[in-house]
Amino acid sequence: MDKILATVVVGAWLVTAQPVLAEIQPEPLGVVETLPETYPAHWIIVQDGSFFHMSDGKFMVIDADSDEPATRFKGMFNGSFIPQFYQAKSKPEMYVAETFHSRGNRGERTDVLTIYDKRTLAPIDEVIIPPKRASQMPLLYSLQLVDDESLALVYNFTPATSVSVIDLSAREFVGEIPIPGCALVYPMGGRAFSSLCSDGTMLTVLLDDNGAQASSSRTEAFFDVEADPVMEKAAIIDGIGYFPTFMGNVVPIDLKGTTPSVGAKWSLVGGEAGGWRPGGLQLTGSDARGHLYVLMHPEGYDGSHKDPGVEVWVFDPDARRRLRRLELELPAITIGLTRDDEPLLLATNINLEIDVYDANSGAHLRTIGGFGQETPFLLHGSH
Amino acid sequence: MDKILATVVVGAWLVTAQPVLAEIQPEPLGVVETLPETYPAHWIIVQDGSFFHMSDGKFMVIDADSDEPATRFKGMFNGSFIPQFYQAKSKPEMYVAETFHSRGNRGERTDVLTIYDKRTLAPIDEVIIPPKRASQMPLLYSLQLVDDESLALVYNFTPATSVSVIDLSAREFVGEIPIPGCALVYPMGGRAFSSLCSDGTMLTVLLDDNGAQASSSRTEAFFDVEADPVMEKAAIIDGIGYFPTFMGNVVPIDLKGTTPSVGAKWSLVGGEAGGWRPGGLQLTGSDARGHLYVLMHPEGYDGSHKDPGVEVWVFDPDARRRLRRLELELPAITIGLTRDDEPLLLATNINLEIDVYDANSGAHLRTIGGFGQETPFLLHGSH
Amino acid sequence: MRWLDKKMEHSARGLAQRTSRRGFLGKLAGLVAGGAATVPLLPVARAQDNPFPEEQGDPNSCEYWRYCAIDGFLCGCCGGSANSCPPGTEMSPITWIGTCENPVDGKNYIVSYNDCCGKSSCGNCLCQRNQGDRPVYQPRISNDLNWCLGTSSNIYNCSTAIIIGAALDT
Amino acid sequence: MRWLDKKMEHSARGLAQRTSRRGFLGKLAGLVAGGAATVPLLPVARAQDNPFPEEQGDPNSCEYWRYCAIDGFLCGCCGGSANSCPPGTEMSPITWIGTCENPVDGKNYIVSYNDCCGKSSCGNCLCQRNQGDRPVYQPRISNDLNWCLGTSSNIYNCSTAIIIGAALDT
Repeated sequence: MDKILATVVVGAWLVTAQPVLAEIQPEPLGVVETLPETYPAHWIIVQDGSFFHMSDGKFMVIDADSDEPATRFKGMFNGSFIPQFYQAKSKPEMYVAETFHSRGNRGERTDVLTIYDKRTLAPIDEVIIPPKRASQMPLLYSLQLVDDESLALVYNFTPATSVSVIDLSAREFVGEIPIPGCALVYPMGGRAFSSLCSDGTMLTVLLDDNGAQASSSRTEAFFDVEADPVMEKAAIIDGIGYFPTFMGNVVPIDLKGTTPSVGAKWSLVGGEAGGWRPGGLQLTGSDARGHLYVLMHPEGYDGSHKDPGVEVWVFDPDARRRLRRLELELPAITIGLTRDDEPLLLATNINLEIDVYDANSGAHLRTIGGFGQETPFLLHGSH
Repeated sequence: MDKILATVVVGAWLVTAQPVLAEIQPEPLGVVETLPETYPAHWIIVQDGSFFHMSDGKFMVIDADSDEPATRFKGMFNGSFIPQFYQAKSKPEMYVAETFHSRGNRGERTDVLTIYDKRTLAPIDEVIIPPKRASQMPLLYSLQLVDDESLALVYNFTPATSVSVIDLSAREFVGEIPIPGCALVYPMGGRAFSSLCSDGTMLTVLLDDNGAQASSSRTEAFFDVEADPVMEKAAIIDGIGYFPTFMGNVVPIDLKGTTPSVGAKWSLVGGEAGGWRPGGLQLTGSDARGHLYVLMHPEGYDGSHKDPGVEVWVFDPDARRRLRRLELELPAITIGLTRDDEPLLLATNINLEIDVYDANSGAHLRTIGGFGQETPFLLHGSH
Repeated sequence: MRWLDKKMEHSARGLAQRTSRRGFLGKLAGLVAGGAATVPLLPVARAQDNPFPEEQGDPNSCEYWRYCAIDGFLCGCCGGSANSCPPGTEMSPITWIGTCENPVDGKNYIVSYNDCCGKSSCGNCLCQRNQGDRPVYQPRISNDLNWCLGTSSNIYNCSTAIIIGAALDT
Repeated sequence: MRWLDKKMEHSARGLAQRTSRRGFLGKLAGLVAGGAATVPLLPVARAQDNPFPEEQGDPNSCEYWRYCAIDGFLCGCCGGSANSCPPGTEMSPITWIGTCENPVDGKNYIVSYNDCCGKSSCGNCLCQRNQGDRPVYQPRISNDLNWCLGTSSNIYNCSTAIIIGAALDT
């Protein structure tokens, strides 16, 4: 359609254009590239919050194996006002929870869950949700899918906290679940989610067939919000959430069922001297082997929990054992990993470029910058 | 209202906040600064097109006399998708013609003329206009006011060209005037405007009391679109538009009445060797004395008409005489001047900072950068 | 954008030393603090009969004592001040709170970091410090949240630091 | 933003010499061109029986012959190519036209700079060259216009350079 129209109209222009044309085969007009349904394992999705232009955030698909600045950029899609992002594993869809105002930075607010096709990077549908979406620095557990990716859950903060439930097959908002005193959405087995609460407990909500609340439960308090609060920036490995704490411990919580089971806290630091603590924006990750990656910095203090990390420590979480320490070329604020068996460790460094490492050897492979990135807050391995 | 609400609600928070409060006088909440109705003569308005985030353009009010990075920034307001801007002289209002889409970068398009109060930098009203506003690099003559600033005229390009007429007292769109083969809006005396046409003529449209077309006329062709086209980036001094040409001439056109009178072309370069030509984004300006400023570069060639200039030449346009040459610290893409008798010459340099010069002596006074500017395409002296 | 880049280089140096006491965005803001430091540090002392505490330092520097738990653009660099919003913005009625020590009197004060809303990011004097900051499940002391709530627009422009009380038992 | 800054420094040098043959945005893009030049210049020659002209050079460099009158982000650096749009964008049906000389055969060709639309600025390989460019009163040869017209969104992402004919009498 476009191509036909294009040819016609350009033809019309050329009637009046100088100089006139000789007969050669014109190149086709209207060609638009597409991407594979399953991305190569080392393609990554860079989530740029565009902190200086929040209404124009970007997600950029980048080939992290490539050293060619031009061709490693595979495409982009937008996300408005520090959006939340989720990449489906069971279908070629990506979800962006975003906020618009009718006049850009003013006017009526509309929140939507936008559904993208991974092959075209084009929005294929949207679901309008209550204009309550949490507006905050990007966190993985602000938008999650549960029940075999049939339900999307969006965390709301007004400052009353709740969760919007979206039926993805029906493409409709089906309800809002209040979670007073609690925050965020951690996916559970089945139609359930959990949230972290200010009293040191975890709230779990079980949803009925209509996406309304069937029941809810609370764990005992399992952390001290004053002495050693858990961080919300967990890594979930085989259904077990690993929650680092400010003081360098980790709390494993089994989320596989419909009620969480809190395991015993263990130390990431062990006997290591130097005041090492976890810190950063997204400071945990995991690989296909089920290893846990944590961004660490020395000389921790009250307030260092978002400081850049200078090493990534890799753990076998079952054995509660540190496997290796990866020293970073530059301090990093965020890490991510690719999904394969020879994973890349991705790190947003303090120049806001992406450092790419061999996650096994720790070797620094390349630095990816200059692709229009501004504030790449989160790094997602692709599916 | 806000202040009351603020106090109340913060109070509520503090009930649960640790540690508890001792009795001191809290600072007031909800205070918002305001600006004078008439800005000091050396305050400027920097029009940042935000070329990398076009939907989030900014206009920044800056004290160009100040060397204090923090306090010279007086405030900002937004403009969406390479907006057009006009600052009223007869009332404390500013106008922004801008474009929105219902979903940021997609969805239904809405164009509006937003009316700002200079004292609050807040929008006081908007007029929805046809979604045809010319989307192009910022040009001064895309939005103009005529008839004692009672009518606003917005240039449209779809690619059919027309002008939207807005009645500013009624705050309503009153009609659209087609200007086939012509472009832009040059204000005439009374309820009239002119446009430059691709055949080398100027079209003039006289508006009736309802803002509809009463009559129109065309000048003879006064420039050769191939050999020496006029630039659209004119300076209007006392009702006379000075249009530079690609080859370094200038065509004066008297716009004071309701039909333009084209004067004799004269040379900006005279006998000067070196291939000097006018060039840049906004390459002309004027001061209160009625002197004409033109941004110039040497070694001109086909395509250099937007290259940065390395000197600003100042002319007495009545005497057709060059008064001085001002050498710039850094090449510049855009110039502007303040309104007073000791004017500042403002120049957006090729680092996209603002160089401030004494327009009389040419002395470089300071460089203003680091105020969040990204692509400051136009520089406006304030009123 | 040049200034941000400079700040990044600055932050890289600062981080390499691993001695800073500020977060990465704060480090980015370091250069602006430096820039503003070309402004002599003006004592902001007040008369004794005035109920407000005495202060000193540069209110447009990220190092200023009030900003111990701030995260955002300092409104003093955006057309407002440490305790007022820039023209045309709207101050959020509720926000997060920090407890900061005033070096002049050694006392701790409760600082309310009310955001100014309705225009896009000011872009100046980006500053992040996280003393006492906690995750978003403790919102009243979490600086990761955009507090442009209860305002006509959700859009964030800059952050103030308003003293609303003195802290006891510190 | 770092890369833009580098390009600015680059442009400053380039301009100081006053010898460049490209506009200021093009100069900004110089460094990206330089970056892409780490890519070896791949001949894009085609079989003789092919009606397309032979070409050589780096299609992602601002210096590439097709870009003699372009102004914008090169789609080849944005997920598209010199003659295709990035995923999820829409190519504008009408646009501006340049006449560029192909150094391989010394012939002039008509190049259609169709914009790709519907996503915000790609941000990569910003390139401006103004050979034959004219003011907006001659729109078909003016690169100051956003040609995302007749598309579902007006928003500009990047620009292509599509050969639609050979120019006679040049």
